[in-house]
Amino acid sequence: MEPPGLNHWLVVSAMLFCIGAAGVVLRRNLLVVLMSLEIMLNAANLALVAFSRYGNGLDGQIFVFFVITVAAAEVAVGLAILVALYRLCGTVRVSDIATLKL
Amino acid sequence: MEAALFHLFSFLTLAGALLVITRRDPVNAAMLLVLTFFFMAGLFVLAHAWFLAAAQILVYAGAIMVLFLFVIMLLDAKEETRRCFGRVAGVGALAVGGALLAALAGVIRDGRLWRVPAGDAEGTTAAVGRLLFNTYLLPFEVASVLLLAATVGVIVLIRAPRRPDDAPPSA
Amino acid sequence: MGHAFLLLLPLTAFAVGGLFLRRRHALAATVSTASALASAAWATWLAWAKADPAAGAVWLDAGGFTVVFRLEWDALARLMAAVVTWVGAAIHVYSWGYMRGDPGTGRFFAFLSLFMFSMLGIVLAGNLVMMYVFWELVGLSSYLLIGFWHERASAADAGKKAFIVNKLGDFGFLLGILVVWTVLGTVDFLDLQAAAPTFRDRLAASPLGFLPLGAVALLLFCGAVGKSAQFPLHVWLPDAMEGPTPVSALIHAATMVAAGVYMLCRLFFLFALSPVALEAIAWTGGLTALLAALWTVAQDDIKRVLAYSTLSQLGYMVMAVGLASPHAAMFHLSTHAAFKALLFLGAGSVIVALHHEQDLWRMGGLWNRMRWTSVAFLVGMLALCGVPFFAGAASKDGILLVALRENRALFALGAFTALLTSLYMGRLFVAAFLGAPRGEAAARATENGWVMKGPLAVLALFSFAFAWRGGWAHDCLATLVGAPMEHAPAVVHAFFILIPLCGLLGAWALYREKPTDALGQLFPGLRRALASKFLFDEFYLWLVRGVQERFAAFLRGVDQWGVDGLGVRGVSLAAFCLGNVLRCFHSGSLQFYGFLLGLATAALLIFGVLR
Amino acid sequence: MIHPSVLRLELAVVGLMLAVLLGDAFARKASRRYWGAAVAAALLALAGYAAAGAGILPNASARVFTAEGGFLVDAFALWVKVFALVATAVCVLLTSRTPGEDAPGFAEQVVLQLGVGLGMMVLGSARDLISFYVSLELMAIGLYLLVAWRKEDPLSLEAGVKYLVYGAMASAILLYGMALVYGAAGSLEFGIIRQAAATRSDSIVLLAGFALLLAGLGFKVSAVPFHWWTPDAYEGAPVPSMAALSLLSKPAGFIILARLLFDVFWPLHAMWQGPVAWAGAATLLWGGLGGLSQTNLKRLLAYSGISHSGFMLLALASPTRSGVAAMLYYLLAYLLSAGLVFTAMCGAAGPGARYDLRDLSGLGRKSPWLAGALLLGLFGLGGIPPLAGFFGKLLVIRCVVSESGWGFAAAAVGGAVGSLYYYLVVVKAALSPEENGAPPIAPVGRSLRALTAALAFGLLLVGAWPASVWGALRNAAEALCQ
Repeated sequence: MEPPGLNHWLVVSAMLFCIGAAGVVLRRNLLVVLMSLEIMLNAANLALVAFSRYGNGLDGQIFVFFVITVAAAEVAVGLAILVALYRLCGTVRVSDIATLKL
Repeated sequence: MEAALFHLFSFLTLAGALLVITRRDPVNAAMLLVLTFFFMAGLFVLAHAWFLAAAQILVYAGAIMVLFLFVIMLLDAKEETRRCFGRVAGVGALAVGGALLAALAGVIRDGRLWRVPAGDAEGTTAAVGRLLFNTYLLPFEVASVLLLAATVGVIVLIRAPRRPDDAPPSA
Repeated sequence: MGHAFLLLLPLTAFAVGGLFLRRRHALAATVSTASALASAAWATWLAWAKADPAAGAVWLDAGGFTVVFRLEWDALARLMAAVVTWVGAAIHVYSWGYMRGDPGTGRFFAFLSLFMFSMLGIVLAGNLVMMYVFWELVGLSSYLLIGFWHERASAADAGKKAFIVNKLGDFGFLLGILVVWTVLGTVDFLDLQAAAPTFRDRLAASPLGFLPLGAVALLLFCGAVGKSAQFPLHVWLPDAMEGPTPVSALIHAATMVAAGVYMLCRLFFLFALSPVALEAIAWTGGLTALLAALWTVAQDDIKRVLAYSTLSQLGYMVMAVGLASPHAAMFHLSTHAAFKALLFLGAGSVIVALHHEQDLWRMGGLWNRMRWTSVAFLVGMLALCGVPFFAGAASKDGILLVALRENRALFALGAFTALLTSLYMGRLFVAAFLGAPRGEAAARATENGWVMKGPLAVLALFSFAFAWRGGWAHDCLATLVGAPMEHAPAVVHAFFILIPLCGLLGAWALYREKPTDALGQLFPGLRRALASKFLFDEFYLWLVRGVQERFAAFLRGVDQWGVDGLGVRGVSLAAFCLGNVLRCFHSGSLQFYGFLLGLATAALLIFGVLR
Repeated sequence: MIHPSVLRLELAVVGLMLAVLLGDAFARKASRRYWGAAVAAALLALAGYAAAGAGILPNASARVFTAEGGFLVDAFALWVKVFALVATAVCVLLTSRTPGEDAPGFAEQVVLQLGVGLGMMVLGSARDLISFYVSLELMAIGLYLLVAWRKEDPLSLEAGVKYLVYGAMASAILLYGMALVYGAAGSLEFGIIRQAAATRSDSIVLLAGFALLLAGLGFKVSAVPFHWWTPDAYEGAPVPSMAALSLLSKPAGFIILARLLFDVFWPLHAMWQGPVAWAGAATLLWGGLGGLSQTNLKRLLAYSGISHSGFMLLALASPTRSGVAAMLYYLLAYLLSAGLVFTAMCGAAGPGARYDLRDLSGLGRKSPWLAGALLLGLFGLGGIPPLAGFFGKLLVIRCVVSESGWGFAAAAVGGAVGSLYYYLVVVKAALSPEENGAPPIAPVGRSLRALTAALAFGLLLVGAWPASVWGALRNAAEALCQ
């Protein structure tokens, strides 16, 4: 089998990105929405690693390291808000947080 | 061998991600997310990003997943009783995913990327560390401020009200 | 030298009054009035000395375009400054009496000073940007003053309406300024005047070449349409009468509404480039003059009669500019400022005496009870009607003469308007001052104090003085005009004398001793007694009631439903509808937002990058 | 190598953050009365120092690098730092009014605001994609928390969740764009990316990356069609956080947008000019029309903010230095006038207020001071001379007429009339007689008075005498467009 080229890597990352985006739109449970966001970020990570592999040096990998760090913080913040929301309203469903509108 | 592994890991990663967004039970979804990230670490290894593979497993599969599971337990999030998404949302998700995929696939097709040769960058811990603490030391420090801010904020947000008269009004 | 004091004096009064003296009414009034009087004196002195202003300072130097803060002090500015400061000073004094006891007096005088500052700014502005800045400021102070009694919903609404309608005109003005700026590369009046002959060619060569010259001129004219309340943006002025009467006198009769005319004269060299635009301006003015005069006859509120009459007179001025005769416009502006302010102050005096009764048909008999006011009002009325030896005669006849020479149709229109003018003014005077009192308040009215009588006297003097011997005013006019009065054949003069005479006599015949405006309920005794005049009466009645008033009602309907409804309100309604459609996208659903974000991104990639 | 002296302003802010944290741990409650004012004073002092050059820049055209070229200080970056410091000071002062300096979580809130300000300061100097990303996320994370800060209020939490999810999605898009740009240019450094944009302008991957970057930043500046979150987040957020959203986050978006458009992707300016102009016009109209029938002040201000974003986008769409300078002037005017409005809002109601327009009734009678601030701020936003908003709009429209075309100028004018209408609705509400149920207001404190006076003075000064700041803005614009 021929070794994979940069385009293969990118197709995988693009598909992962789209799955993540679809997940955000699809799911009612905010926890799963957060997970979908993680998938989107990881898709970008995969693209960075792929570009780094194909001749662009290590900078891309460093970038991924930073993204992982930031993503961890983002998840922590997101979960904290969800916990506070659950304490107050007893829900983490998207459809229950549509008071602000129009 | 490398090609086979690449296809295997890619398939598993994508399948895992698809299952994450379609499984009813949030606990299941979280476990599948761990698996997805695990396979992605495999892909990182294939890309010679050794350090990142390790970091991916440690941070994502380790720390973030534990956090997710912990919160799921804390919130007592039950399995969705019926479907986990509405029909309209399903169509919308398909539309968004499809449109984005079409756009990105178009970009990748027109980008003529298959001729790019692989480089020789080896993402060992030593190499990554050297780069990180020389060239990218400043963003590293900024990231530390970011973590500090996040920590401070999160603590305030989930700290239980101290006095009874601070208690939130029942919503 | 020292021209900036003209701006600094009222500005200081505003700052001091607005910041520190909101509660200390008497002091605020003193400061404000002192500043108005001082600037009147100072303006007179500067005009007398024909002093040149200092060179300007750079105001904004934004790469490619520079704006210099420069004050203009040519004959046009001198005349206008004199009008603004003197009428302003008289009205400041008068306000002492009118606003007595109002809890917002301090605020009132602060706003009045702000207005004086902005208005003088328009007059002294040396370039288009400065003029626009002060133009907007005038709009703002007018908004604040109309809505002065802001706790009354109608006043707040009227202020808002005036502001928004003015804004509509202003934005055309702004676009026009920007076109001129882009094409000629300067905004300074002197440079513009020097470059004006090349305007047509440079416009054609610029990226804006698709714009005809006339369109640019009409964009600039939009500003005057808004500020001078010309058809179809006239709708705000009658509502603006919600403000205190001195404000109506100062802003909505004498000065601010004249700013549009002043701007037209100031920029006349640009308008003169396009005969089409001039034609359009002349017809807009003429139409406004006629329609407003027709509407006036059906008004019962004393201030509204004067407001519509102001519209009509502004129409005259704009028509004069359109007939390529800015000096005639400026002359009428000056005289009109004096006698219309006088009329408003007289009306205000009546309103105060009658405890804020404004309905004409509940007045009557004031001639005996308020002699001073009545005489002053009579002088103003005669001036407005154009009776010889009063200020209005010379200026209005000047405009009509120009029209006679340039455009017969407009002359006929103007002459008919003049007839209507004297008719409605006669009606107002007969109803309010003559006959027997028709209301309790009218029966017990008493003359006001000297603070209010004094300014009336001064303005009444002005309404005379302009007519035959202006002295300094004539000098200014002479510089402005070249020849202050046009000579006309005796027949024409006779005709001009006949017009007000007919109108006044008609009003006298129609409205004398009538309890209400409803002439259908005329007492039968009159019929018998005046049998011989029956035909004439009937004819006039038929003319006025049957045709003219119905026509006026029809026009009023067109005004309310057509222009106000479909035009101004229609636009706002469409905006609201569209806004609500846009709002619907903000459904509050996070999933929907994510959906839109994803789709927008995909669309950006597909249409922006891949094509 | 990092030269700490180049980073002295940033280090000072970090020091301030730590000082507040430590102070919170050790100080007694009674000694906290003027914390907000003290922090704000320190920030303003720093801003003054920065405005004077901060000892970093020898002259206006100098460029000082550190951190292996990843951090640049030039006139533009310095101006950004001044702006960020002032805006942060405003937010901190507003915070010290709501919830109050002795409330639990006050110190942490200030720390987060300082973090957001720090993010903007670093962002102005970022010279590679990593610094760009990390500083942007520093701002974002702080703001997610600040929007959701009132954890006893379901609406605040809802707004926080919406802002976070939407923001994280947008930042994932932005990140994917960065990855593509990195792949196409082969480097993370702005200088090399610029070269790549000049030599390989036909690279689809580069263009796609650029487009995704624009989409991600479109979220930050709430440009149509990426603006959906704005009204919801504004309405739910507490007022100081709302101020941080519009005085820090949005300007930061515009700053980095200007950096990308006029520096990094300048070689592609023929390609971005049209789309940016269209987005600007659409944003302007959306904001101008959408707010017409709003009855909630916060939501209305969100639409107003969208409309202002449209103006600034239109300024950027004219690819000249005057365009950048006009945008910077507009930002300054926006900071001053919106700051005044937020100040008045903080003074006019307690922390839990919903800010329905009806609640404002009687404000003119209850507190002329606050009503005056509100009036001045709204007129500033509406572009009434001689307030700064006027020249902002005039300069932008002037650029639009000469660069983007007539239709865009007409759109700008139309949007401005629409938004002016709803400002007047607010003014009318504030001046109308008091209705039943309007909340009582606490006396206006000294710090709030000082803030109002300072902002009003700035608004008048910058508006009546634009030459007072124009030189600095032009230097900044020239530093950017080299």
